[in-house]
Amino acid sequence: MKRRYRHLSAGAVSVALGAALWHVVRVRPTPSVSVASLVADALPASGVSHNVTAVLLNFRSYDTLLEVAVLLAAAVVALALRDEPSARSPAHVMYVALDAFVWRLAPLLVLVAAYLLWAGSTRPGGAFQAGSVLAGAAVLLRLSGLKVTAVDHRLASRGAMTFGLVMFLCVAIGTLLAGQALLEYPAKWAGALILLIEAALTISIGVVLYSLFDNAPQARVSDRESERQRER
Amino acid sequence: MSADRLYAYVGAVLVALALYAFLVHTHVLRRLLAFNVMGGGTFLILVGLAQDGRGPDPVPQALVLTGIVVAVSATALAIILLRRWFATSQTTSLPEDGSS
Amino acid sequence: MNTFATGSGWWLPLAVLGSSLVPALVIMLLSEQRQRTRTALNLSAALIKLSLVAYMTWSVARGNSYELRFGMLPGVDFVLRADAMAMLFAGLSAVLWLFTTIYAIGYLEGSPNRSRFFGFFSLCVASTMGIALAGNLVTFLVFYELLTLSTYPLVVHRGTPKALKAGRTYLRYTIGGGAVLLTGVALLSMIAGDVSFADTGALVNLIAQDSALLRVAFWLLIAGLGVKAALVPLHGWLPVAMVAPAPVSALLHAVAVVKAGAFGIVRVVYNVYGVETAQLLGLLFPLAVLASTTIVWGSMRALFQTEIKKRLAYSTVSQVSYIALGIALFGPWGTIGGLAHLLHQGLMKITLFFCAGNYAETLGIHDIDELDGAGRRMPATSVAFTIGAFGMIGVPPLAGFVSKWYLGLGALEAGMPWVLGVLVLSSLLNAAYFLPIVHRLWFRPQAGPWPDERSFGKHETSRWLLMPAVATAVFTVGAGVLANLPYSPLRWAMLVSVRVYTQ
Amino acid sequence: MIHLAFDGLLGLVLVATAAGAMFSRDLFRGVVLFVVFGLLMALAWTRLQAPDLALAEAAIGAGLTGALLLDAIGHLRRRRRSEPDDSSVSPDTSA
Amino acid sequence: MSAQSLLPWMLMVPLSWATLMVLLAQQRDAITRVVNVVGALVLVGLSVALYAGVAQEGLAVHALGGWSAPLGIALRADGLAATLVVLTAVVSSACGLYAMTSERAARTNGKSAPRYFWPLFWLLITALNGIWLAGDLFNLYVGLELLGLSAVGLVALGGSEASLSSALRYLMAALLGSLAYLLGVALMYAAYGTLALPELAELITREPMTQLAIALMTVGLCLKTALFPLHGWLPPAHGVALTPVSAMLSALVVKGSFYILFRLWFEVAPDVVTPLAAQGLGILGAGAVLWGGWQALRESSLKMLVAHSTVAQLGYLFIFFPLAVGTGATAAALATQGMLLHVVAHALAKSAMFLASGTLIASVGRGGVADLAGVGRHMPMSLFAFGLAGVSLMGLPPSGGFNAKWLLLQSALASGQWFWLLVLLGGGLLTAGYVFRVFRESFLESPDDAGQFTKTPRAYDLFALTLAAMSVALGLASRAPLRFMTNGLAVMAGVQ
Repeated sequence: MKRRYRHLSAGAVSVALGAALWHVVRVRPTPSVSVASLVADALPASGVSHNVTAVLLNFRSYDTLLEVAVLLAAAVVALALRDEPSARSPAHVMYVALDAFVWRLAPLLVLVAAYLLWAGSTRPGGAFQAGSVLAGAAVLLRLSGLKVTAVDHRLASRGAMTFGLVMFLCVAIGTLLAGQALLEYPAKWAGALILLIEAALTISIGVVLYSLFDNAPQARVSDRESERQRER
Repeated sequence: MSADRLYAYVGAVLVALALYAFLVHTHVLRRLLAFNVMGGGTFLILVGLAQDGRGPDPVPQALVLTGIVVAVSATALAIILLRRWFATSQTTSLPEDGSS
Repeated sequence: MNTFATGSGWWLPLAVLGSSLVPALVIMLLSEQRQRTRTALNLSAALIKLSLVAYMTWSVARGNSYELRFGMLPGVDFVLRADAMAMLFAGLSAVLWLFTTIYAIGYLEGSPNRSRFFGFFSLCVASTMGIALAGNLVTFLVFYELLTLSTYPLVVHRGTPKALKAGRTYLRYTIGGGAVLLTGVALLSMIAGDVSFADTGALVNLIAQDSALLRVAFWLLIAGLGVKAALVPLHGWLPVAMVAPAPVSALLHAVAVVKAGAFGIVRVVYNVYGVETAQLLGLLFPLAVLASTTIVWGSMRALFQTEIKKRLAYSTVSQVSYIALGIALFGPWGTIGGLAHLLHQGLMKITLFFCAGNYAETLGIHDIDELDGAGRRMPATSVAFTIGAFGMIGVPPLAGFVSKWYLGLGALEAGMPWVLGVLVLSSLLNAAYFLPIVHRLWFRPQAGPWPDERSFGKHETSRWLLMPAVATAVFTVGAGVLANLPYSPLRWAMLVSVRVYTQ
Repeated sequence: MIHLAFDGLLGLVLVATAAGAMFSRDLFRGVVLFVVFGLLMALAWTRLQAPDLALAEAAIGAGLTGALLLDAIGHLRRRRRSEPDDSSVSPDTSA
Repeated sequence: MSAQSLLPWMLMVPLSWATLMVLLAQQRDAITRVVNVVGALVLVGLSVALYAGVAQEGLAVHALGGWSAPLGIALRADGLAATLVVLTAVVSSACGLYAMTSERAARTNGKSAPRYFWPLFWLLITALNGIWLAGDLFNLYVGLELLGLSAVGLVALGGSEASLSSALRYLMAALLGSLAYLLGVALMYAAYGTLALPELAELITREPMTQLAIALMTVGLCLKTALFPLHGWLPPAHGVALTPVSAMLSALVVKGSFYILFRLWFEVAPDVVTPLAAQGLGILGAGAVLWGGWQALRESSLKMLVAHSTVAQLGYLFIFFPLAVGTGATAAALATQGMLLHVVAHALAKSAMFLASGTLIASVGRGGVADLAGVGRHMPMSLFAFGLAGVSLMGLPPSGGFNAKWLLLQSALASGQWFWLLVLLGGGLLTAGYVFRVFRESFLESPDDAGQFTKTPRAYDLFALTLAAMSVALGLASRAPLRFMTNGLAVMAGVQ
């Protein structure tokens, strides 16, 4: 009875939302402001020639800074909830079939990542795409049973995770100390600084995204129980 | 009708469908699927409507890129919590909220 | 009017408040073992306060007034002001606090949680001072609620299930009353803005357009205040709260809680509405009826109590309403009677409670029928008790007689002769429930050993316990015999009553 | 016209895979469909002239999220002792 | 430094400290402690400087990257934002110091403290300051997500089964809420082509897409603010988290989404929202006040009781809407003042109450209200802090809570809406009921309880008492902070 009620009310809410959305998409007003044209006008001064990258790392770079912080928050929680080494089960053997394929694919993916990073300033691509490809390569290696370095509590791991943010912050605070607005790059250096940030972000995003996969708890139920008993 | 507008409609349908799924499922993974679909629909609406009749707009595209990264962070966080919780509780469905 | 306003002497009301607020905080932080420090703090604070209040009273009598004012929230000022009416209550509190402190130090010797007790005890007096000195309704409300909060830990002090249950009842009444009072104050503020207390009231200009709302606000205020003043049918908490330690009961009944309610009614009638405005709105007659009902009802119930403190409690219900009655009698005589009784009742009732506490602490006596022959064992205490009881009955020349005399005059002046009947009936009932106790004390032989006797050497009881009771008994006699001296309660009430009537 | 027809079809397939992903009885199949949905989204982004998003969606939306979900399912499946299958909802509407 | 140049530091400082704390996570206690204390001092100092700067110069705007809105993003600080920045610094510093003390106590007892608390702690502050100072709709979305994720992470750090399931529930609600908000952002961008709040405020008109956008954002934000009946996630999350985390969640985090809601309704879209919708929010708020209070009365665990109290107290914030939308200028101004004061007073009082409860529980060793018997004698200071905080929550004078309630009452009377008066009073009585329930248990004297209480660090009480005393002191001097907070708000335009 309760379930039916739940389904009915959920259905009603969803249908209402769908209808409302449908309606406003149909009668949408035309906005008077066009930020797109502002972007086009300011693009030459941004230090990059690809407009999406310009928005991400220059015009709205502050959004990106906070976004990196969001990623870091997730990574930190993952690290905090990571299994103790003793409780971790050995690497999977489930997807061994992928093995041969992966061995060839992984180096290729690293190359792709490098390309995407470099491409970002002039055409589609950039730190996020590059970083996620990097992470994807690591995940594939891991799934194929290979021992990829764990992203654990070591300083090296934490350093790699925060590398991008540290670089980003250095630039940000540097601009402030130079008397500029936050993340207001000097015109001459804009391109270089953006590339610097992106390169650092690529590594960190790759490491963080992989860590989110790698640090997902593996512990067996029985392990956890024995662990708890040990604690007592 | 432009392609942009069409994808906005698709986004609207996806959002509605995913909202229903989110509300009726209790299994956390299913809710995460619904969350990601809903995100996709929202992104389609954001880009589709903004570009409708005005050509490509880098601003919403950049926003969606941010949104995608945020979504994967949230999904990963949820999965980690779920797996840790599952290890002790043996369930994957959340206790009833009484709210949703 | 955002910053400190008004001329010199603004710090005096603040100092009076601080003289118990600061010790309250210090005492609470003191460790339980620092008994000497605590006692020294308590007594010196009480003495400092007494001298400050004495100075201010003297100065106010010469026509000065002190005011402290600052912006508390938009549209509302925090005002402390020492006017004649304020000093009436402040003086009473300062005097009785000194005695109660002495008494409490003796009473609680060796019992646990004394830091907490004396901390809240001081906070309670700070609230009382705040109530006395509040210069507008909102400030009054602030301290009125603070009083509720600071008395709760005192009521439940013993921590027994019975005490906690009494505390719960106490809270139900007072917090509920507080909410009603808040509504009334809020309503009045909406009608009239930030209402400062003025000698002849502040609302006379509003009678024409807002009379209905003014009436509603009045009864909300009276209902809120009536809880603490124990007006029937809002008196239920008072007898239950008897489980508290004796000094707390004394404080509750004579100075702090019931008096705060009564004083609030005084403020509302005289300084918010103005007694003439209240008369015009037809508010006084119902108030007189309410007060009379309470007087008779309380006395009737007292008659049937077998516990000493319970009987005293119902007696309080009855006696405090003399104050409300006096206020409701339009005309200076009634005012004088009511205000004088505010002071007289405090002196007499605190004497009675001190004595009741002495019987309980020294001999373990709680019930009336255990008192047989106690006069011989504890003569000084029993003399004090007898004075208090006779005062309550209204035997001349004691304090109670003076109040009743002026109340009677007021009743005639206000054209309500039936009130005389109430007074006579009440006095008869007073006699009926007090005389048997006095009889047992002096004229019945001791029946068996005392329930739980403690020895204090050659003294009948601890000096800390005896001295306050005797002192307040002396005051009770003095207030009656020397009623015409300057600064006597009666003269002060006369001083105030001159100011609250325009003609 | 051909473009619009393609877009329309892609839209339908998107909705269908999404529904399949969310409502299929079998969670594993749901996640596989979700990966398909992600790839189709990437296609949609190219149609919306957003190649950056296409790349990101393919790598993150479909790739990483898919991997995370699949791994989680594998984990939960293997660890669960008695499987009270969570076949909670509605008919299977996969494409 | 001018207020304008201070603005970005309010984010850079906590974000840098978050990064630093990730890097220092394995370091010895002493080092992290020193770094954290320095961070808290810097944060408080800068916040106060910002407050002073805004008080002197008025609205401060910082165009990030040197690009003015709508192309770029701006940080904006008016009196309200500056006040909240200070509030955040003060409350989180107290909670942080409390956490430090408890870490130290745990180490001395040979127990381990949760790792990675500090990065999340500083990220939470980053998110909060980001939200108070934001001038852009989408930026607010990222801020909300950062807030949600770090808050969920902090809840999960408890590590117990209960804290994990609560964190998951919290996360689900937070995700759904921010998606609804994001959908609204998408529609707003489609309708106006900009995301900058001041531009939107000028352009906005009442048409279907805007109305749907506002409605979606409102629902999403209400879910994140745990408005009844969407509050189910809050009590478990706030109730099971580590004590300082609970305090920050109840005091600050839920206010983040409410703050956005307020800005949206009264700064961006005052002509789009309707009195009917406001009445709806008010009724739900009333439901929260009564239901939350009732749940708190029946709750058997102390921290859960305090968490239910948060649900009830958040209800008061929503009673503000019907008093301020579609009523006269005076009523709206009074209601705004009351609501803002309540935000501040509740933040101080509730954090104090959580800290005090945590100390009591640490002393007793169990978390039930009934387990408190006899604690009154052993933990008088904690109980006193709890009581002071309770005074403000009950709305008894003198306290910030009373002043807030007074202003709301005046607004209800001025707008002739008597119904809300009853809710406000009833809520106060319920609050008194559950606060004194705790006292009743604590004052109970049992004969043989001397040995069962653990000694707790004295510093615990200091933090709780400080916060509680501030919430009370606010009651004596509300006028100046209120004038500062409301300065320049559109809803006050008719009065000042």
